[in-house]
Amino acid sequence: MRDKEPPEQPNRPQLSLHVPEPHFRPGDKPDFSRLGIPAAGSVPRPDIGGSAADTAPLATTMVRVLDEQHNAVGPWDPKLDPDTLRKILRDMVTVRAFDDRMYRAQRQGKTSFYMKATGEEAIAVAAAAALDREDMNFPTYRQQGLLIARGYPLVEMMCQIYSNKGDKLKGRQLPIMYSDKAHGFFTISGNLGTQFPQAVGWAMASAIKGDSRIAVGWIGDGATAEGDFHAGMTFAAVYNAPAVLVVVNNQWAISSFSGIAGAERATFAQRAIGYGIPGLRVDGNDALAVYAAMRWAADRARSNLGSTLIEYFTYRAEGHSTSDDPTGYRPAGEAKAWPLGDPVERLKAHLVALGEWDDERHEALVAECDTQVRAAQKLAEKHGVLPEQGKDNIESIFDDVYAEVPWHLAEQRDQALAESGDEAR
Amino acid sequence: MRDKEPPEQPNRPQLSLHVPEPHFRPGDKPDFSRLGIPAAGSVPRPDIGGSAADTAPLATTMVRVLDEQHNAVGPWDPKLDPDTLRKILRDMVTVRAFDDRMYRAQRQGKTSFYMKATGEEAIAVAAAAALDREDMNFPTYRQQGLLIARGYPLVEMMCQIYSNKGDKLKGRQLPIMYSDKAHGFFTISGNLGTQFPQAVGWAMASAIKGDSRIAVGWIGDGATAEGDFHAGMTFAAVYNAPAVLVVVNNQWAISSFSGIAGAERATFAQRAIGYGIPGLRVDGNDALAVYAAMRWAADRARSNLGSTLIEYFTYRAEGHSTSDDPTGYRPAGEAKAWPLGDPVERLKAHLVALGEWDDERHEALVAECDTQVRAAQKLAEKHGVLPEQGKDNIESIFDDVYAEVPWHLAEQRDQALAESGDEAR
Amino acid sequence: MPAMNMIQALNDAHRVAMRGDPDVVVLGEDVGYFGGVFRVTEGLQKEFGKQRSFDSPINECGIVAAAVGMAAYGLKPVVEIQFADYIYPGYDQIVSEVAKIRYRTAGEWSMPMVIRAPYGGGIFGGQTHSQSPESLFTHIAGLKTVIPSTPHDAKGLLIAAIQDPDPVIFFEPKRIYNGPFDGYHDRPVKPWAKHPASEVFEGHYTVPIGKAAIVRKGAALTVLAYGTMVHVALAAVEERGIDAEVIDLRTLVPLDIMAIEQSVEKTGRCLVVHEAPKTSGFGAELVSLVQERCFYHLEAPVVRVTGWDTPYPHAYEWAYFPGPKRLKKALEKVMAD
Amino acid sequence: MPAMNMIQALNDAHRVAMRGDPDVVVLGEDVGYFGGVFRVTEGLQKEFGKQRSFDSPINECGIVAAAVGMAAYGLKPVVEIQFADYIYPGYDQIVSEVAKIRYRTAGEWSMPMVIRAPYGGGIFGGQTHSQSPESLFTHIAGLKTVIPSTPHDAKGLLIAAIQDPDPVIFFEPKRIYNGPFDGYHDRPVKPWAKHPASEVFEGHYTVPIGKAAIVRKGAALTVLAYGTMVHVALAAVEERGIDAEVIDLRTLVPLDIMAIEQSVEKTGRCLVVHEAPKTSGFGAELVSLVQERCFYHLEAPVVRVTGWDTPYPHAYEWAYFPGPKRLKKALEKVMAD
Ligand SMILES: Cc1ncc(C[n+]2csc(CCOP(=O)(O)OP(=O)(O)O)c2C)c(N)n1
Ligand SMILES: Cc1ncc(C[n+]2csc(CCOP(=O)(O)OP(=O)(O)O)c2C)c(N)n1
Ligand SMILES: [Mg+2]
Ligand SMILES: [Mg+2]
Repeated sequence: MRDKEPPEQPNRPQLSLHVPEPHFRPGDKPDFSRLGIPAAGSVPRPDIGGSAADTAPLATTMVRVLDEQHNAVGPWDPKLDPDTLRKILRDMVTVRAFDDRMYRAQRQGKTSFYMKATGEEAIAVAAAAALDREDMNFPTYRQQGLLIARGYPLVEMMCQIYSNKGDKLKGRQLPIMYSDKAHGFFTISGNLGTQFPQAVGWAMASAIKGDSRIAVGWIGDGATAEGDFHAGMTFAAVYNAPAVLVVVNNQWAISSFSGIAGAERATFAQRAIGYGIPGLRVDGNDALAVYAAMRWAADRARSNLGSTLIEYFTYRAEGHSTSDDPTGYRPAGEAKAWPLGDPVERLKAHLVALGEWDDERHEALVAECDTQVRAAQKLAEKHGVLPEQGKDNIESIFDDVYAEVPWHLAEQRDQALAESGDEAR
Repeated sequence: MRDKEPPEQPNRPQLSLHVPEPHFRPGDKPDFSRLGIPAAGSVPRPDIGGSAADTAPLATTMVRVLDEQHNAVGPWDPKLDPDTLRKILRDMVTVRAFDDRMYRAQRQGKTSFYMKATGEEAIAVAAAAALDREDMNFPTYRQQGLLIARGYPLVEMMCQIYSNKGDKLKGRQLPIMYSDKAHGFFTISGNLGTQFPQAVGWAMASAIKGDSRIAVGWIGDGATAEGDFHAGMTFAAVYNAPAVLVVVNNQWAISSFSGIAGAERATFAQRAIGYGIPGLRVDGNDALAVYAAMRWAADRARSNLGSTLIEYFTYRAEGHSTSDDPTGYRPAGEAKAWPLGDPVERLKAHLVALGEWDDERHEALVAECDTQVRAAQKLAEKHGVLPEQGKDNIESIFDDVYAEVPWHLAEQRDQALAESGDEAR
Repeated sequence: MPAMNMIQALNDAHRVAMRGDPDVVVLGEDVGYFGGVFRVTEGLQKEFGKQRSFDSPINECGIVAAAVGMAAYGLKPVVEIQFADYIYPGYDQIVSEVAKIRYRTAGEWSMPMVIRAPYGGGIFGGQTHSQSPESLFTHIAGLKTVIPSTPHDAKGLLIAAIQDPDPVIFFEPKRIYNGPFDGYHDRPVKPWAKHPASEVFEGHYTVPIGKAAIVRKGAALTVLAYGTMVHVALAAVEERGIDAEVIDLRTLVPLDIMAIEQSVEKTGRCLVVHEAPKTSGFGAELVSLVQERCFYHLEAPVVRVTGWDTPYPHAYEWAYFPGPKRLKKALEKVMAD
Repeated sequence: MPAMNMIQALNDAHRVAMRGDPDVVVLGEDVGYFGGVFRVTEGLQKEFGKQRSFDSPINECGIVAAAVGMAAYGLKPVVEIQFADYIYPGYDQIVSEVAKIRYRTAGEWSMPMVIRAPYGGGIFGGQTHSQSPESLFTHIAGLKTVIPSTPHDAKGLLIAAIQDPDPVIFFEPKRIYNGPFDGYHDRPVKPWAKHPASEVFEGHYTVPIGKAAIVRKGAALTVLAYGTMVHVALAAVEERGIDAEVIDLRTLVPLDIMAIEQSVEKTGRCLVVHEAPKTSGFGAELVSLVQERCFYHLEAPVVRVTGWDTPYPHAYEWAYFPGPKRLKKALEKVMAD
């Protein structure tokens, strides 16, 4: 036990615990002017052959390409052709339409859970555009954009969300915990952070085999606090692994803001410098900046120059999940006040500024994506929705625990079948 | 399964895995000229009120006070009076004599295990001198110098090493896993790294209570790879905890060198900057530099300015433990070649240069410490050595699992007593 | 006496403990301003301030390690692990440190702390919001493991756990946070208000750690259960009209062996029930103790009713959960043998 | 046929597996240039190069996570955890990832890997070099748990584990690395050379996972053991001159239930032996299975002989370790009842 009275030390100041507090709570008027966002194009683009130290300045500022007039400016401009830009725009709009429909589906009781990526669509979508099709992602639950950008069927995603007959995961996983090897998308874990060092392990394997494919490890700002983050960074640094490590900093975990993950004292990109790994801090709502940074890091990794950590700075515009109501811990209007804007609107405005897009075409695109999502939903629901599931194929519960069903699971399977009153095999 | 043949990508370079390798292996001639050690006194001493960024330059160089002529120079000179210097010297000599005797005791079969701190004596000893007596340490197994500097009885330490009747830990812990609350020394864990975030928790508690005591968390270079290191750094950064976090970089884990912990790409002090915590890299064989850095960090913490990470750069001159023979993985002569010298010799030479010491007095001191250690050993061995232990007080095995002995342990205790054929209670 | 659900009762237990002892502090993910994802710590920061109830980084290792340091200092930390499924990153700190520090220091340091975590299934939480990992803690000497099944016990046991000189793993059956559950998922949820055990004394009281509760007296067989399964078992017993004695263990370690022995010696038959997978679940320890200590009273083998030896399959929740059907079959078996 | 100790046999198993399959890679603390603190991986880096056998940072979470990524890529990682006592920082990756990935992806991804760790006491290693944590893994669906007791089995089981499509936790009884141990710590150590099971076939062979070995035929009672305790049990049985049937389980999950049932149905009596603490140890599962499946054949309660429910006390190693005295007392009890 502590001697209840701390020792008398007259000339010692009393210590006190600092507990980080977000700038605004419900009722406050959000004001992001403190952010000091650098002008687009103002940040240099170092050579990929350089050292971590070369990127130190980039870890505290922000790589931005789209300026206030919606033009792409500066050394980070990836100079993408209009078709590529339109493809990115379409994928972002699809993600938003998909999120919207599936959120409603959950509210309608068709499934148990859903998580949107609203306001963060540029990150997964533009990153996917910058990667090779064969590169492997170790995502979190907010990178549905990777699957959509790589053309994974929406119906497949929805069947997983409904845990229905069409779900290739056999109804075993929580909604949105997708997995698809063919689309370079590793199975999402419910346990935060685990995928981050796994990505480094995959990259190490690729290097061991003399392959040319790289791995991308994704993690949220809150989850960077987990030990897995340190494991991933340490292994990446030690073995110079061909990986891109991405922190999606949407400034919120569930109810706790990024200050509770250490963001009051340093950016997440700065963590990288401490490991001797280059770190880039990037405007995550600027699709061109997202693309350019991922391309820079991917080229480094593929050239056997090692890992890069990218912090995509964005804002989680909606609740953490369908189980969360953010008005309980932050101002309702905060999303509106967010200065880096809406990634869809910003890319749209850029295409318009290029003379490659206009409002009618955009409305048509939005309508088209919405129709496409609704059509997929109809198809998916043909396979059923969650409340009806779990009644047949009971025996499937016991498959895939091991490659073969051992005796004790076989016995339990028979018991379960007897219970379900369906002896039929 | 992976498509056994990686996809054909003609214009892609083949990746390969980098596995760090120490500069010298058995048979090589060690040469440390690459180190580029800065001159003593050449490194600035920032104000403790400054930011982590202010210390960034200090994280890649080395704070050194004792110059080639054995004078204390530069802004980090703590200007200690001769008596304090002689006390530090005496404690270092005592640690060395103690290690020497206990190492032999293990070799003589009097105990199961021992770990020396040869070449690292300045670190724990001078750090202890810079701390308040009430500050709490969360040490590793190589900080016996903390106990000796704070006057913990050598006999107590030896009784623990012998797990004998005099061992206050009742023979339950591996040798050298000391614990003593009264001397501000938290129980050493066999599991690496665990104590590091615990120190931060203790510091948080001190802050919560408006106390003025600070905590010091110790960890080795190899163990910085553990997730606990990240937990400690993250909590320290988030809550601005009044803690000093120390990495003792003796360049070796067991057989693996610090490159396997990431030291090829960044110093351990640099890790701190990535968290927004000041980081100092310090010549760990320079007792004055060790003292000055700890004093600077302790003053910061006590002034509620938060945590500091100190990397004490040193060299593990002997084997990892009595179970290890380093000639299996590094050149036999490497310790001799180590350019930062012997911390005892360096402090001795400084005192001599000050005209406060000479060879006769030093020889007398060495003899005196040796006599003191031998006398303590005699006393300790009166309580027995390990091979004779574990035969009586069998019932004590079942104490302290819980505050009170529950029924199932009481039953097992009776069983154990019956077994040992000693029903006597 | 106010009627409370389990969340309110646990919240009240925190307040009583924190009012009574300035050394009690609460930390965990989202427990501060927001009051926890299940709202168990709601309002604590408002009443006791940010220095005594605050959010932690998402690092279960760090949460437990911080608690170790705080307990070493002399505080009594109460930490929340958001779901039992997320306790594993803190497992080393719990097993190697929290559980062993009193022992390895011969009592020089102790680790009074409570590690709370909602556990168990029945909420469509899928593989990582449904687990019952209690036997991974009952195997660890130095830990006490407590699992309440009613608001009254939840408050009394949590206060007892906070006052306990040793570390307590406190698993909360989240399926019954808001109301008891008889295992019929398709029936409307009953609120706690209708249940006698929702009557929670005001202020300070404790339910002793290490004492089971006989929630139904009977002579035909003994049912050993805890958490949500207490209510499922009671319902099944009533339905089958068997004169079973149902024991709510409430504490798994140290176990109330007397209550178990007395009952089984009377009934000669025993059923052991839990949600966790069967192999090496806590039921295995219960079966072993009963057959070791009551062998000559047993008229039939002790039977285990448990979850399957698979991860928790989202859509198949009700084929996985040990519900009325599984229980009734088992009751018949034990009685028939 | 060369006589090998267990370390040599395990080293040989690595070589055979690595020669036969270029996708087998080895990583862990000190396993590369130095060849491991117990020298099990000695010379692998020399023969197979640094890309296939290398040191890892001291981070068990990272070691397992890297193995997960490598297995996802298509490699077959064999990782060494330096002591079983240090596996806990990797526990989340093992329980939440390694064990569940095949299941949660319906077989799209699998996790062929071996996680090796020396375990058990008898070497004066104190609290953190003596633990037997097997039951913390047998409870986890998706993992196989294997424990050899001889050089011959160690090589055959390790090759089988490396070839297995599923993750295998492979615990090595370090007390018998260099020679069998009858439990008499004060007698000189016998080398393996004198033991028939030190005869190890050259080249490739496997010992099937999931099959136990009857190491002593008998009719009076059945002794279930694994690892070091197989040898301690055999010695005690011989000393007591009891006609016991001694079964070396070799694999804990999936268990060879047939071998156990057949033996107990024959003998009607059963003794379960392990070094791990009693409460919720794997012995509890064994006792439960035996009484569930052989109840009407049992003439006496199944008895457990185990370590105590305390941490492993350094100086009291031989009062903690379940040695000859504890075994003989238990043998007498089972036969007397
Ligand atoms: C190991 C673990 N601890 C806690 C949780 C509960 N949890 C799920 S999401 C979440 C917040 C994560 O925030 P962040 O990493 O920023 O990702 P975001 O949701 O913002 O994309 C928490 C605490 C978990 N899933 N796993
Ligand atoms: C969690 C854990 N993993 C592995 C070990 C085994 N081990 C003991 S000491 C050691 C090396 C530690 O090196 P370092 O941290 O540099 O400390 P040093 O011995 O050099 O002081 C290792 C790997 C351990 N004790 N705990
Ligand atoms: Mg976030
Ligand atoms: Mg070291």
